[in-house]
Amino acid sequence: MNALLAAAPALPLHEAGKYVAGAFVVFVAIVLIYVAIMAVRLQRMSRELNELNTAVEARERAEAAKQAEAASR
Amino acid sequence: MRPSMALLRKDLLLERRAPEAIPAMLLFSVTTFVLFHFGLGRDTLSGQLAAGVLTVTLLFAAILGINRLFVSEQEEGGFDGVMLAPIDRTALFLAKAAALFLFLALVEVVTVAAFALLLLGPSPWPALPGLILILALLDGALALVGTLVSALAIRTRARDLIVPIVALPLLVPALIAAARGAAPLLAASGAGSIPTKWLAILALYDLVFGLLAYAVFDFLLED
Amino acid sequence: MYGKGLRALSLATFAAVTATFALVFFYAPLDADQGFIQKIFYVHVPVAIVTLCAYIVGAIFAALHLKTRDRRWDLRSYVVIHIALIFNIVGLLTGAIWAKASWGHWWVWDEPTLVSFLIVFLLFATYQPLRFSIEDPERQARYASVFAIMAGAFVPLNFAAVRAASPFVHPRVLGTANGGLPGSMAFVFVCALTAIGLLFALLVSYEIAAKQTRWQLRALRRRLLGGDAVAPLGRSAAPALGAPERPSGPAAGPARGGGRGSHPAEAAS
Amino acid sequence: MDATPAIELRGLARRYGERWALDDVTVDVPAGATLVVFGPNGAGKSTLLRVLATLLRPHAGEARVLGSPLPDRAWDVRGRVGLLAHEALLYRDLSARENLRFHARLHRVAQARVEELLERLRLGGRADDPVRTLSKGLLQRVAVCRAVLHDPPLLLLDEPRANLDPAAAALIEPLIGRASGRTRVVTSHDPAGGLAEADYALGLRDGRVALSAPAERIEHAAIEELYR
Repeated sequence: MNALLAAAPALPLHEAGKYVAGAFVVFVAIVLIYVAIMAVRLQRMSRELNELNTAVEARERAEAAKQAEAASR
Repeated sequence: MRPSMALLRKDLLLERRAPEAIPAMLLFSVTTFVLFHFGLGRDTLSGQLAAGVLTVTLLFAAILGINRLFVSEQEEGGFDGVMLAPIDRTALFLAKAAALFLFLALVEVVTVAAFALLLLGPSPWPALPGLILILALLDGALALVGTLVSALAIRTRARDLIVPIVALPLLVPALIAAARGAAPLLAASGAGSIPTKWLAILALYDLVFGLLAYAVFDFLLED
Repeated sequence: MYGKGLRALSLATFAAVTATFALVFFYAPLDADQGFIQKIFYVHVPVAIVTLCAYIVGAIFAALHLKTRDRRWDLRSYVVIHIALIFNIVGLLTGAIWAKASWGHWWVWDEPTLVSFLIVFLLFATYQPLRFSIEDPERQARYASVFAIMAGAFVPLNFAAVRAASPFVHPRVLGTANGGLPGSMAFVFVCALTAIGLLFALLVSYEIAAKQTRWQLRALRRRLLGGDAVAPLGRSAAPALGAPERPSGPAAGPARGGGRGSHPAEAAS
Repeated sequence: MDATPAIELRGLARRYGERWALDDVTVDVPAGATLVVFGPNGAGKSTLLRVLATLLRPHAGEARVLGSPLPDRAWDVRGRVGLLAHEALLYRDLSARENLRFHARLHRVAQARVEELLERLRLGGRADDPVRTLSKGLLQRVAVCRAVLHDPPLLLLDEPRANLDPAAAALIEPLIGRASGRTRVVTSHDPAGGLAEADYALGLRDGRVALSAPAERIEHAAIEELYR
């Protein structure tokens, strides 16, 4: 194995930097993609929550109106 | 043990009454040898190449058998008939694994002969005892893992897709050991001996996956 | 709430990852043989180690699921394997880059770790299709657990077989240079391993929290708007969490296990 | 009749995915009695039989069959129930005799019992043909043999007479009818015929109990109502 390494001597820094950067970019990029997917999911959930909120509010308003009507009689 | 024997006898009887798996595996293997002849552009093979062609062909042929293993149980009302009987569910595992092992062994008698006739360069006779040992261990791996994968796939929607994609990677270690172990046996310079490490890996594989599959098989049947 | 500890874990992960990056580039010494290239080692190897450990952890969770019949273990097993697959891809890509930088080829077959890493990936990549092809959520969970246990045992066995098949064993950086890893390198490596382990745990926690929130939302929707407002479960590879509420309510009979253990509200504790 | 009921169900429930196929089913069946289960297709009749046969685990509630709680002691129940399902549960490429011999081995029953049953159901002539060549009526007769092979104290019958002509129905009557003296759970779509053989009747709709009473207190109309 050392023989093989000797045959492929340490690359000069500017050459090596490309690969090292590549490896770290792959790592960071995948984490960021995951964050983006999370963001999309969060958006969907908050949209759904909004929908439920409106439904509850509508129901409460209807309830209040009904009570007001009953009280006025 | 007795229920396993009854189940095994039933499977053998079924294969005799309506032969499905064995003829298909046989035809598939011999056809694959012909394909390898043209694909590789070689008239005779020896050493690692011969061992690889033989074991990979057997592996693919085994996939056919694994696919069919539980079909007879599934066709008429699922496993219910067997499940209603007061027997251990693992008896079914043992019986199916034994049936698959026997099918594979039977197929290999013909397939190895065909291989020796069609493709193998060196004489097969000196290699035979070692080859039998390696193939028996490989069949053990194929039978144990194959039975579990077959039961896993039988009640999924895409049975015929699930079996190969799950079984093939799962069997890679067994194939590595069998192909590398058989290589010196088929060497052009005359049959060498099998490095013990390959036998050890095959035996370890059989043992570990045999015990594991035996332990988890129950969970595939309860509903 | 199940989000408890998530913030602390997030901060710890952020700190650890940042510190590790700083250490890798400004503190760790240049490797005697490989030079700057060796920096890849600080991301590739920890990712690989964490991935393999995660597969085994996934198998343990799957065994717990079968043992306790508690569907939350199936969820954990699923998420751990899911994130491990993503890490596996990172490991394969960084490994390929390292191979290219060191030996000039994107793939080398005489690197047993990398090869067995590929085989393990191929096996675990079938986990999702398997789940997807089973519609009944209970059976899906059980079958997936059986698969995960087999696959977990496969990881070390496969590694042994591939390693035995390699013509020579490639020395990990831990073994090169001056006959052992210099102390400063070992320190940075341990930091990197911790950071990536924390990152893995964080992603798993996020994913589980997200899944549970979605199911709670679904249950809430069912309660507020009735069963018709909830879209029927489509086919999915992801575990179905909450058992639906029974039309008759849970009062009927002393409920044994049914639906209880897997209720998302209880998954919080 | 025995004092302990052969079947005790308390709030039994079973779901498939998100759908509750059985929900809150409570019923007792004394030993030796016949329970007839009515209900439209998909009401949960077959699911109920499969739970009682230990083929499906209950998801909630309690179930005791022949004194053993399910699913914990399903083992004790297995081998003491006979299930006659929609499918014959026979291997198509084996003959009736081979199928029955196989099941006799699994149940540790003497092979003579197989011959006796083949004789009683007048299957002798076709006993060695593959069962895939048999007509539906003949197949059902073989399936009856399979269900009663081990002389189970509890019979679970899913529309047992669906494919039978009157002669064949009469032939199987001593084995699976009231005269057999076994506890029976029978599903039926036929209000008149079903009520005639029932001690108790259970009506299911969407997995829930819609009707549950001794047979003599039930009118046809109530059963026909189930199917509306």
